[in-house]
Amino acid sequence: MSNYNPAELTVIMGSRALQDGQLVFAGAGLPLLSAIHAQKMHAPSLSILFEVGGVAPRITSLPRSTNEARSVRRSVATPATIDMMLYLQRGFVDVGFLGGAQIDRHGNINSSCIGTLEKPKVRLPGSGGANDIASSANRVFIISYHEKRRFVEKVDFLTSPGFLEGGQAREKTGLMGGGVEKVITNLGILEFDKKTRSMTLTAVHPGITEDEVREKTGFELLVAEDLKTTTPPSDEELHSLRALDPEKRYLKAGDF
Amino acid sequence: MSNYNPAELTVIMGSRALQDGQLVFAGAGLPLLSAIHAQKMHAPSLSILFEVGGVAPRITSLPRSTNEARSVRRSVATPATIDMMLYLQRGFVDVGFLGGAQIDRHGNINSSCIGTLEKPKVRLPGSGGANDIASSANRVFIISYHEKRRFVEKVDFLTSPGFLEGGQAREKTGLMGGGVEKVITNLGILEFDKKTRSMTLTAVHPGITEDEVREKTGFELLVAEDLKTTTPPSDEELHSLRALDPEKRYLKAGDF
Amino acid sequence: MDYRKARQEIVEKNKGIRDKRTTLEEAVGMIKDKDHVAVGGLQYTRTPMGVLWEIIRQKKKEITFYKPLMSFEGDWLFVSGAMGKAVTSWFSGGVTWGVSKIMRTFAERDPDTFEEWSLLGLSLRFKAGAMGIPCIPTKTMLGSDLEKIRGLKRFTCPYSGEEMLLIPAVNPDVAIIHSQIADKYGNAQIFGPPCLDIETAKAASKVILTTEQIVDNEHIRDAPNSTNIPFFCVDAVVELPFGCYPHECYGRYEPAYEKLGEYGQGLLKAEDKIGFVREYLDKYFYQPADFEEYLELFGVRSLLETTRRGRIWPQ
Amino acid sequence: MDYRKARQEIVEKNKGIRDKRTTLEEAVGMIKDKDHVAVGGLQYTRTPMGVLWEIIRQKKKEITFYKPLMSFEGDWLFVSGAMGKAVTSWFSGGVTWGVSKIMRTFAERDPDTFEEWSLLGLSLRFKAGAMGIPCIPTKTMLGSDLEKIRGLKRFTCPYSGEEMLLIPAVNPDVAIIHSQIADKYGNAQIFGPPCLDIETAKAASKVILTTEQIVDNEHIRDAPNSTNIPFFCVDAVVELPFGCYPHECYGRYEPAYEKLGEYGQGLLKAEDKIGFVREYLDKYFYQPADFEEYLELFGVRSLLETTRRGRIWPQ
Repeated sequence: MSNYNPAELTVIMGSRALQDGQLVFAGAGLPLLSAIHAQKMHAPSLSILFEVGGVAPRITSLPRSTNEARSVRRSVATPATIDMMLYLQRGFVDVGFLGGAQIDRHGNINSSCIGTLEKPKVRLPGSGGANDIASSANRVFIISYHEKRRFVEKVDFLTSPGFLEGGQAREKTGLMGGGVEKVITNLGILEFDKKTRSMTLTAVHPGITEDEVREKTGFELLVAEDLKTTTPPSDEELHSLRALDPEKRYLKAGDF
Repeated sequence: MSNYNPAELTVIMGSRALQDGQLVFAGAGLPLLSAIHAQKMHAPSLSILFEVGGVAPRITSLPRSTNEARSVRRSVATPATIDMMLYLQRGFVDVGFLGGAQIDRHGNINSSCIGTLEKPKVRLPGSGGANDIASSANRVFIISYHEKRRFVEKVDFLTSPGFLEGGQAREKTGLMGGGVEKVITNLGILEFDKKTRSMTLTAVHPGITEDEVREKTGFELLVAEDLKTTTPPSDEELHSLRALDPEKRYLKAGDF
Repeated sequence: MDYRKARQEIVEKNKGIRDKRTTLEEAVGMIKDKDHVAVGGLQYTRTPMGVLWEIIRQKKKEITFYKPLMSFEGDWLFVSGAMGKAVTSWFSGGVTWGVSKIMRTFAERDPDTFEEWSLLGLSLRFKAGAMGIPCIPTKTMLGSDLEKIRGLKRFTCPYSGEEMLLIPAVNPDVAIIHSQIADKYGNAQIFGPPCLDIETAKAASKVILTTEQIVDNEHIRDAPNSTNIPFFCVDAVVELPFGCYPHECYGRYEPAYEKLGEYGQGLLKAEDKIGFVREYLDKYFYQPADFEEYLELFGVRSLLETTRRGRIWPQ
Repeated sequence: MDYRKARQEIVEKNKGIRDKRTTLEEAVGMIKDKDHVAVGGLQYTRTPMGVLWEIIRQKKKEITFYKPLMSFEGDWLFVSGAMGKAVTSWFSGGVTWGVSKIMRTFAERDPDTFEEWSLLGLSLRFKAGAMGIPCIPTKTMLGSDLEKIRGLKRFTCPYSGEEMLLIPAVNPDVAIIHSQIADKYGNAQIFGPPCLDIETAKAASKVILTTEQIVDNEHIRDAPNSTNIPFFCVDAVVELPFGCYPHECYGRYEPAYEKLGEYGQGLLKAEDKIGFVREYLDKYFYQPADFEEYLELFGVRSLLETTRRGRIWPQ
């Protein structure tokens, strides 16, 4: 029995994926916790950006949404939303975190609807800035709870581009952002095959088997030849993380 | 012998052409004096804009250029230069004042060079914002000293568009600003024939003859059938004007 | 609105620096049924709630509302009949209260009632409108289904050979905006992120401005760098303290989370969702005699508490 | 610079929030011969004169300089050999001193040394560069000879059918900017008109920032709305009081008109114009040991007098 829950594990894996000096778009919840955790652990000059208009805010109390005044307190600048989003297009945003209702084998994301848009089974909230991050961030990390209904063969609606149909499709369409670099889940880390751009399991978390991941993935899972096992969260990492969310608003056990 | 000089006369004619409630781009010198004079006489809610980034400044001391800090003192806003210029494109600027080294019969202006640009006889300072004002202001008033070498058949270089080749040429090229409405000189007022868009003398100043204007115009001058004579500056107008430039930096006798 | 018509409306506008103070009722009278109305702020931030409240009370119909991210106010606009279409990048009850069931009811019945753009895509529509150009190139939305459903045109830059999308400008009939301070002429100073308010103010034919506080024009001239929206964009100025309530106004008050929660939780639990919203509208929108009576429903304790949490500057 | 290369330079940039204070000498060392350099301010306003001064001292060659309106500093850049080309909308000695004879000498000999755009046209080049797009549509310059000599492409908007010009983006190698205050990370606050400085800072691969005063980061965070240029755009920060001299810095000091007049009148009278400028360069640029010795040449009386006329805020 591990001394951490899936949410804590995933946040710490997200934190480790970040590097010092980066500019990061991180939405409320697990992505924001990853970014703040990285700042405390190993990336003191990493800065967080919020779509609404916050640059390098001091986050003293976790916001419910990153679009509130509370989230931009003590920023060094409070630009207009469009200027924040244009930093993406210009190449300033090193990392964008995304999640979605459906993610397919090429890292495409659906946050618009289940079913077709003409006859939706469920209309979802929509892109927000997700499409823009997926289009133009220098790299995207998807953070997601790993379940079969979420990891699908093909998204019902392509809200945010991963590698589109795979191969060189993304580059050919003219997109300049780097696309999805990592998918970080509670089961492992998935990356994309250089040639086919298909999602490939490159690491499992301690105690997780390849089969377990396969079972919870809705498409034929590729597995790296040198499949690794991630290093479990250290006590220091866990201690530092739990201090950020003492009320366990986001770091609850169970799914996330 | 009149009790005013050509500069004073021209400024007052410029002032009279302005209406209350307008937004006016007015460069240093005679145009700016016209705009401030109009505010004092009959247009209290008229506002002045400066390219550098000044909205409705309080002009207490005449600036040497409208691009200086002194000219934007006590503005209600100090936008970026591009935002000032985009107000033109969006249709916010009711009047722009222009002058130039050469003005042709269709109101096109040259402020770039005498001779050809490849082999210039005289390289001039260039457009600044003049092309943008001519392209997009809702109407343009040209203020100029009237002399043959300035009012030419065809400009050597078309820096700022009037009615281009005349007729519907301006509209056809896609321009949306209104073009030149009036040319205000020390000799009279010239407007443009609705059909041919050729410069037409519509009024002479008191004591000026049609022939005198013709003689100082370098192209075949059209004259309105109902040629008017302007009302001479009133004492009140002159008194108000002279208070604006007590050192006579711009309101000197002679040319301007 | 047609590009040339949008410009012509600005050309013909009276741009005089004159007193534009009026009542909320008269200001909202400028909005017509079926107008296109851009709403300032973003999600819970600086929503011009007072104007939305009055729009609903005046029983406006079938307005197309534009908002970067839409929250509970979208529910109220839909159910009241004021909103015929929401043009937005995101429409939900809020992060804490999940997907809006009201949005789902409307959009699943008639998908055209929720026109989705990416946030940058929608922002660029206003930017182009504000710049006086009919379209603008971008890389965003390339290759996505959003590109397809919006019917966007591709474009190859003749200088670089780059493949781009063209985003069409939008010029709404009216923009509604709430600022912390403004003078009686409409010179508005926004603190905290200005969201898309500057772009929408310049893109729209008319602007209705509500403000926490009308200040003297000399105060504006003391700090002209802080003026985001100049007077000549603005057509009506209404002083309306707590004008974003129960949403927030940066530096003044935070959202009334408990009150939003009452609505959000109530909606989640209600069997008849539409009926629940109708009752909410009746209590909060139709019954109060004026905006201050509306604020009374939240109560002094809520106003003070949200102010305590939200205030930044000594006031 | 090529569109993709310009983006890639930003992608690869270290965007850490870190101390970037350095000397004027080291900062200017980032600029290479033949670079494209965008100069902040406009005409006499907020010219980053200290950086231009050091560029001339370091004997940089054949740089393409971009400036919205160019004044006497253009003379100095031409005659020193630092400037191979001026890209601007207007190049003169100043309203009071007439057309620059130095510009005439260079541009009449080789017209390519003065590349003329309209002010909005040039502004849009930077705006497009800042937005990360390769070109942008406009109505300005349509039908003029400027359209022709710049070889601009026409474009029909596919949504509106409007005839437009396309302005190509520009992404300079370096932007040089002077602000009233900044912190050591490069968060810059400009007061008075920001001119095109925000656009150029975002469009350029690198930014050298000089500032009247380096302030604590907490002071920036107290008023984040006033930050025009965020730290991640900036690569070097140099505290340089009177860094625009003899030009002006809004709210701090006016231009040293008398000193500009000495140069302007001197040039008008001189028979050997180039020789006159060479002497001026020798005295003001090459001889001084450092920037403070340069300021000594203007003298305390001039610094105090221009401050007295230019200051706005209690300091």
